[in-house]
Amino acid sequence: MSEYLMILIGAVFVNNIVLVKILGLCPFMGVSKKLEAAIGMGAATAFVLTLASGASYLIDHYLLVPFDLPYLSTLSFIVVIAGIVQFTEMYIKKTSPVLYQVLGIYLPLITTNCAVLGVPLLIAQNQMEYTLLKALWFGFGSAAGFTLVMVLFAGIRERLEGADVPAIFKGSAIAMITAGLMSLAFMGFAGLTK
Amino acid sequence: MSMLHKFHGGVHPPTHKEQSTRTAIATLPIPAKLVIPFHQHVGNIAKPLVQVGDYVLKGQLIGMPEDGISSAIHASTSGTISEIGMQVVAHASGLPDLCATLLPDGKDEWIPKTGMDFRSAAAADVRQVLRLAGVVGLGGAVFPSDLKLRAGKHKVKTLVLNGAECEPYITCDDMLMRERADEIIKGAEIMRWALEAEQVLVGIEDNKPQAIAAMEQAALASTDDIKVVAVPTLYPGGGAKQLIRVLTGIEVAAGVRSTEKGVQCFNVATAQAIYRAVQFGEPLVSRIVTITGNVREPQNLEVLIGTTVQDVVDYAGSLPDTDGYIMGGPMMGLPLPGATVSIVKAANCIIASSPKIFPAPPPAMPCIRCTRCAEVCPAELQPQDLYWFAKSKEFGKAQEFSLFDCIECGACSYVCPSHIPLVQYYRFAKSEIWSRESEKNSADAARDRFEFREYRIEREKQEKAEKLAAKEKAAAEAKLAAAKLAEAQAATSVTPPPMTEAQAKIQAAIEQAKLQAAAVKPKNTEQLTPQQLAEIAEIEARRAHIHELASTDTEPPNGHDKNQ
Amino acid sequence: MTSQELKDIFYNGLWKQNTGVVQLLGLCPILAVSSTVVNSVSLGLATTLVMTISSATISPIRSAVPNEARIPVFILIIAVLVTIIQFAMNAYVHPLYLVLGIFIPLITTNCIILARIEAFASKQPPLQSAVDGLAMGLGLTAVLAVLGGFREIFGHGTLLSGLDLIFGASAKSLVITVVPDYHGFLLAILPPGAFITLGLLIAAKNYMTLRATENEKKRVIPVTATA
Amino acid sequence: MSAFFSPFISKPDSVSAIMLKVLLALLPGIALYVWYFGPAILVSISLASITAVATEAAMLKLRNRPIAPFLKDNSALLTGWLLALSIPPLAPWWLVVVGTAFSIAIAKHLYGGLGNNPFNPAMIGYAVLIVSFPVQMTHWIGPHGLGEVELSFLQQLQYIFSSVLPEGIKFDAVTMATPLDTLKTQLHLALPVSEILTQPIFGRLAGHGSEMVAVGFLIGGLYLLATRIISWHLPVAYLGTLFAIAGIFHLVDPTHYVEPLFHWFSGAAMLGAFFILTDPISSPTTHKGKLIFAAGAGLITYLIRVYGAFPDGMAFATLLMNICVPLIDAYTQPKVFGKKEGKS
Amino acid sequence: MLSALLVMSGIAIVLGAVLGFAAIKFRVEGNPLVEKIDAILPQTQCGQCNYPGCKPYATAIAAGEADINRCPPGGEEGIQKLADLLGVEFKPFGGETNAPKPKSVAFIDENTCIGCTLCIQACPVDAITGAAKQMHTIISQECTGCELCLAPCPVDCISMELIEENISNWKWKYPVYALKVAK
Amino acid sequence: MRRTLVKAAAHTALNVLFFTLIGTSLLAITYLETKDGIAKSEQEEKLKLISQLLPRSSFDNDIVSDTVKLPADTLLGTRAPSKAYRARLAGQPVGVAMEVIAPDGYSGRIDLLVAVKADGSVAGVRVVTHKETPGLGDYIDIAKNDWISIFGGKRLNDGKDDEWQVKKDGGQFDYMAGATISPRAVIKAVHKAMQYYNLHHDELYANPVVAKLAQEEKK
Ligand SMILES: Cc1cc2nc3c(=O)[nH]c(=O)nc-3n(C[C@@H](O)[C@@H](O)[C@H](O)COP(=O)(O)O)c2cc1C
Ligand SMILES: Cc1cc2nc3c(=O)[nH]c(=O)nc-3n(C[C@H](O)[C@H](O)[C@H](O)COP(=O)(O)O)c2cc1C
Ligand SMILES: Cc1cc2nc3c(=O)[nH]c(=O)nc-3n(C[C@H](O)[C@H](O)[C@H](O)COP(=O)(O)O)c2cc1C
Ligand SMILES: Cc1cc2nc3c(=O)[nH]c(=O)nc-3n(C[C@H](O)[C@H](O)[C@H](O)CO)c2cc1C
Ligand code: SF4
Ligand code: SF4
Ligand code: SF4
Ligand code: SF4
Ligand code: FES
Repeated sequence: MSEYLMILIGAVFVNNIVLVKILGLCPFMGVSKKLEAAIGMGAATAFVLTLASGASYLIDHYLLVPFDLPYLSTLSFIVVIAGIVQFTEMYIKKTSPVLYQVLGIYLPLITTNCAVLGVPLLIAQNQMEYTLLKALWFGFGSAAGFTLVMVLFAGIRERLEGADVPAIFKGSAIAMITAGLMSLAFMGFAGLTK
Repeated sequence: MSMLHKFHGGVHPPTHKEQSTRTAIATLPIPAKLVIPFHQHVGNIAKPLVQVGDYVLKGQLIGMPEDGISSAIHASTSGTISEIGMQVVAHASGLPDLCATLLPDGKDEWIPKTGMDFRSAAAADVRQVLRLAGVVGLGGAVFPSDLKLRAGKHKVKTLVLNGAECEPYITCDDMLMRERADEIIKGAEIMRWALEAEQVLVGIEDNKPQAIAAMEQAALASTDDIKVVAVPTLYPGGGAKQLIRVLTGIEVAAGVRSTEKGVQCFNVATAQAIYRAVQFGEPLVSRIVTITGNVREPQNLEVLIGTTVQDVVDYAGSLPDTDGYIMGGPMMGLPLPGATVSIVKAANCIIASSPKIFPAPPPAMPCIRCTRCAEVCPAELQPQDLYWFAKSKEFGKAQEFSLFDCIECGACSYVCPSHIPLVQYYRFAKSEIWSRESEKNSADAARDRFEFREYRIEREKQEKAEKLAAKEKAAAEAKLAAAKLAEAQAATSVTPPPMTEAQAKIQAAIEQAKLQAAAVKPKNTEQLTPQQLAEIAEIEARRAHIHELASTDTEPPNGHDKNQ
Repeated sequence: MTSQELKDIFYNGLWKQNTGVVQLLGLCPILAVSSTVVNSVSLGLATTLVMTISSATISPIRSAVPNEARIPVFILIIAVLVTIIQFAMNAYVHPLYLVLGIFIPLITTNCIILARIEAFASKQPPLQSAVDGLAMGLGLTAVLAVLGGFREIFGHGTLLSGLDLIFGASAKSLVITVVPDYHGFLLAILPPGAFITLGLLIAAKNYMTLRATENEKKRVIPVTATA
Repeated sequence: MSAFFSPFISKPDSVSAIMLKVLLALLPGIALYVWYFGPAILVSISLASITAVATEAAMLKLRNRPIAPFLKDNSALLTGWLLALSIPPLAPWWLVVVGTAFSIAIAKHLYGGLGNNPFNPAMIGYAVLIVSFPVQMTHWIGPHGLGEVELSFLQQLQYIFSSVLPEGIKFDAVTMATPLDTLKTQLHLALPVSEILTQPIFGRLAGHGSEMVAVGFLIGGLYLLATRIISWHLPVAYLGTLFAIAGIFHLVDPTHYVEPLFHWFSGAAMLGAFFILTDPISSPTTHKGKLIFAAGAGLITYLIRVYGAFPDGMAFATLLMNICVPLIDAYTQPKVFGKKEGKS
Repeated sequence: MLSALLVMSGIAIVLGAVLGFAAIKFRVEGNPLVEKIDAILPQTQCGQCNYPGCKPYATAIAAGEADINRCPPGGEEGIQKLADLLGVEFKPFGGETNAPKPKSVAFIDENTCIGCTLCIQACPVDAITGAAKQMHTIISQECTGCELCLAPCPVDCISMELIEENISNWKWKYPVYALKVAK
Repeated sequence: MRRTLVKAAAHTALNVLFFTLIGTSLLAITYLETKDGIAKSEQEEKLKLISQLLPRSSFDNDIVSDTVKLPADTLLGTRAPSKAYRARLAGQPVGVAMEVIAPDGYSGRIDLLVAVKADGSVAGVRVVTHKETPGLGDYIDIAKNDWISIFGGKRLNDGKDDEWQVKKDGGQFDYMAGATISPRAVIKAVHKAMQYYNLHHDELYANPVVAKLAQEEKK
């Protein structure tokens, strides 16, 4: 039980995928101007990331390892991820136009979100330590960490709309610096899971 | 009496009321000139009934209430109308509005007045009398009182009389209550009767003991259930919603009418005006105005509507270092564009300002989010957030944070350590939002009309094509008999001769028209002649007809029927 | 392809539409591996290679791929290229391979690659696409190099450290110590430093653009006045 | 007319007066600091003040803003003082300068200066320093009578400005770990709390000397509460949460977890509760939001102190909660007049 | 090598099949974006965007064929709103697009008007009344200020008039808030 | 409907398949081409590390292949099996390099390579990976400081265990002020590894592995 808690705390806070591991930054910077959009993107990514962790764990465990093909990991993972994303997009578009309105434009971007490939690769690197459940849990934790910082970041950026930021820093420059200071704050979590 | 309730926040600015309560209410002599605006109430401007040169009697109707929310305007004394035109009025914009200038003849001769016994009349008749008497709220909102006296769907249980007068400097209600308490109480009886309310509560801030005593005395004489209640002195305790909250515990949200919660609120001066209008048939031609601040003798004056501020100030004795005039109190008042503007029904107080009384505020600093403003906001808003959004023109956000619940009381600006003109930002944001709203509405209307037009053109084309087809069919039938002739017929039907005829006429008219164009100045198309109006109506009717057709036979374009 | 076209593409990639400071794509490697110049440039060049080849490859086959399979197929091609480069680096510059670690396979999901393919290569002929990929990649490498330079100087007081990872131990002598006896401002090398430095870099680019447009205006006004 | 719009009157108060009162409120703590640890801290405070004001002026100039009114608002001074109080007094001069300049230039002015910064500038400065220069940031002077060697004020000055110690004295001998640090290190060595606390560095409640400094900040904090410059929500929620969590852990296992009062009076808890979390600009504005903010900070402080990598968690807790402020504010908006549920 | 091919083929076939299946099964028509864009456009219907009206321009934007900075009546604010909606960068007016003009309405000099009806046909929003051979007048509340009626008039009797500030359309101004050093 | 569905699915599938096959083939070919190179690089990397501890001249076997699996053991700090590399000169044991973990570093575990000479003295210690604070605890890394070389030649003296401590705690080892936790962890781990060496001396050198087998092991 406490092991799962540690995995979660580790993935969400201590080794936050965005602020500490520096993965998935493009959507983090790109889709955080509006809170609503950030929540949508976060949710969509969380969904795909969790699913991708599970799927690539299965591929790794039941195909690549038995057939001695670890060198195919990147290739097979990314293809599966792209497939999941594409499928999710089409499915949501059809079944829930409302949700699609919210997530629609972000879904294709998820394929090129480093975090979505990075987490399965990290899981594959630590193959020995993970069971399917733990892999899913780690994937979910990373996704939750992604969503969390994305939403918090969007909150700050919305507030910054009204701030008297110097002209040359308006927009992405100050956003980048804010992300840096957030990352600095997240260093405070260092050591919480040993 | 049940316990008093509290409202959130509030401030205690120094009151400065003692200055102007030292003498009894005096009457300002009839001035040499009155400038009477036709728009002194909320709602539609009154329609002028007089023309330049007309002689009018005191109390004569000179502005007729329009339909809907509107009120009447009267001559404040007898004399001659010397001008009707645009003049600068007491408005924040400093822009001119339609006014009648009246040169008094000094006789101050009333039109024949007929009072009525309201108890034997119908409530609707009493309201009509008030409407034509031009009685509007004198507490600041200048809303037509007859409309506020309509009982409506909800039963009004409590009538609240607002004698709080919470703004610093202002004492006109205080003095009125001291001197004419019985008239106020009688007015309250009329209002209670019209609204069929059960009880009347008069709320007076406890810094006016004399007024409370006088009102209690007068209330004793009434057969109605009228209670005078001393409420704590706390700005803005006189705001209708705050007073209702204090007296009854009921909170009336923004955008909700208090009658829906069974309460109606009137200013005490309004009550007195209602009494005089009903009992004596006297329209609202004067009011009590506090003149205070940087004047020699601060006091209260009974002033004819239309008197210029200069006349009032001169009477009280103007002082040299005066640098401006405020209409209303220092918290919510309006800086006047000059002393030439006239006293209107809303003018409860004129403060002559000087740098000593109202020193220039230090330059505004950024908001430090200290939340003092939130602590004093009677509407329980977060003024610092509203400011943040208004400042950066994020109007949607401002609205989300309940911008329109702000009553512009100014308490937040008063306490702000950064001296930010907060209320000003809210006013700015509100008026931007309103104008956007109306732009959006006209854009929507334009879209409807555009789409409808497309539809109409499409339809006309179709009809033409059908006709053409019919003709061609006929032609084809005739072809057997005379083929060549039929062809010619078909050809002419493609280009209808009237068009070519019209074009020819146009050519002919051009020369003459161009000559005219050079000579004539354009005039305002807004003021349409009856003939043009009829024409528009006719066109509209035609459109309506096509609309009907449209909605029956084909799928109508989006929302076009909103147009009608 | 005209030389003007060529110039435009390069101007676009290196400056106007620079992925790192304007488009804000491909940020993960930019921020994660830019702690030294050597790391930066190596990953930048690897990415450039992938971009150039993938743009050139995808441009001609674009029409053969059904829409719903577009992204999976494109990304597959990219992944193959990346993995090939990964093998090559692993075999020939192993120490560098170890340092760049997971960021080599992650070139696959480097947003800028797919973005350029979608935005440019899928609409242009192979040659132009390849050049565009090259230009964009070089733009990325440039940002990486500058960022790496600043972070290395601030963080360690050196430049070009880690050169030995590529050229063997003898290259250690090439390392430049910019500030001797430096305390090391660690923040610059840590993730927060990466974000903040890139933020400052973006601001610098904004400043230069602003200056350029202001100068432009100054230059234009007299012209119109005489005309 | 003196003002263009109503209201035409305002309460006589100003930002600079508020900030000045906060500076005054720091004085009891600083006085006790000097009493127990010597005057070196005054050097850092002066250094930080000068740097803060100079950076503020330079940034205002660069941003093309009026300099005088903003320099007079005292906020930069306050940032400088608070940062100086979080840095070991014997830290080299450049540490104070770098930290303060970073606070003011990056954490404050890049966001638009006073009133616009989402993060607490002083704590950003502290965080930057502790991750960049952990060695210098963890060597504190001990209170009088505890250290192996005590430097004279002149020697301290010399050390601060030139990093030169008198012949034969090692840096180790003049500094020591703070109480929190000592506790953590020794718990790591599996010593029981009761034994650790018998060492001379600990006093009645927490660290010898430093506990009294905390009392000084508490007194200043009470003054701020009394003058209504800060509201009770933040300190009460912060100290309350810290006390509650520490209490629970202590009750469950007193050999590994010190009692809650130790947490109150060590490290930056008191300073933070009354002076740092309360920074109006980077904390929430709603009452409920303040409670959530401070409770979260209390929890994080405790976790970092007990499980984390840093001896004290105050600064990071503040920054981490700063990140949440816009959302906390947005989701704790009080119901406005007339729109409360349950009331008609 | 063979195992690699087999494994990847397996993955590819499953994936391809699922996607192909989904593409047909979940196909949707129409583009709700156009409506959203159209709601932002000012509906002046002036054609300055080089499209015959606002809706066609909206359709073009949705299809990615037109830039967002081509509608002068919408002003910079309109561009900003479009940028927000579409998640793209703000783009100032420039190039061949006219800068926005202050709001005005058309005005027919009724003494000159010869009743040719040409302006009626030009007005996209039916804001002109009048029958053939009679003088025409403009319903100013309905006029969007598109200027399309100016060109067709053979006697040049239509002119544009600025909408002047009066008490009913007056707005509170942004408070003067001097943060910048006065130059 | 069914028909078109199946057809569409098949079409897409074939398309994807086509590109996959090409891609995978390319990849597989490259893999086969570079496989040996990669293996060689990896081996060299290992060898470089080990030879810092056991001079290359002191052994003549293929040390990277001559390994023995160490089961998880508290003395090694390991929870999963690790490896030991054995150096022999003319078939005679020269020394062994063990993969050891110090679990209680300041910020987590520190992976070490501890080399012991056949005579029971420390040949050398290297930190392979660690997460200690940069600038503070990272002096245990040879890249930052040569503190780690203080272990050279140290032996396990029976009965004098408390010498295996930092000076501050009464031991013989130097440390840097302000960061004692990291060296404590390293010293403790090396100390335990030495104990392990003494206990398992014979097993460590048993069964010399021929190069081929080592290849097997690698998987
Ligand atoms: C952000 C911040 C961090 C601090 N960190 C520590 C710390 O790590 N340990 C500690 O005991 N005191 C810390 N302090 C508190 C000291 O600044 C000071 O209040 C305390 O009295 C110093 O006493 P000492 O010399 O015994 O450490 C910190 C203060 C602040 C504001
Ligand atoms: C902040 C504020 C303060 C007010 N103060 C008073 C007041 O002191 N006395 C008063 O009669 N009306 C005051 N009003 C106006 C009342 O809200 C309300 O409009 C009035 O009492 C209604 O009566 P009337 O229609 O007779 O004017 C105030 C309004 C606001 C928004
Ligand atoms: C941010 C931070 C990071 C630290 N990192 C380490 C570290 O990596 N290794 C270490 O031994 N001590 C580290 N310490 C220091 C320990 O907290 C502790 O003070 C020190 O090990 C005790 O050493 P001393 O007994 O020489 O005072 C760190 C301290 C801080 C504040
Ligand atoms: C009660 C109070 C607490 C403050 N605390 C801090 C603080 O912790 N850190 C800081 O940099 N400034 C603090 N300030 C000063 C000021 O708010 C700060 O410089 C702004 O964040 C700069 O925009 C404080 C001010 C007040 C009134
Ligand atoms: S009182 Fe002024 S400074 Fe304080 S929060 Fe309100 S607006 Fe900001
Ligand atoms: S002016 Fe508006 S925001 Fe300010 S205190 Fe009054 S109601 Fe609240
Ligand atoms: S330019 Fe004219 S027609 Fe085009 S969108 Fe704007 S208002 Fe509509
Ligand atoms: S009247 Fe003229 S300017 Fe006005 S909407 Fe019609 S065509 Fe356009
Ligand atoms: S490079 Fe774009 S998300 Fe990582």
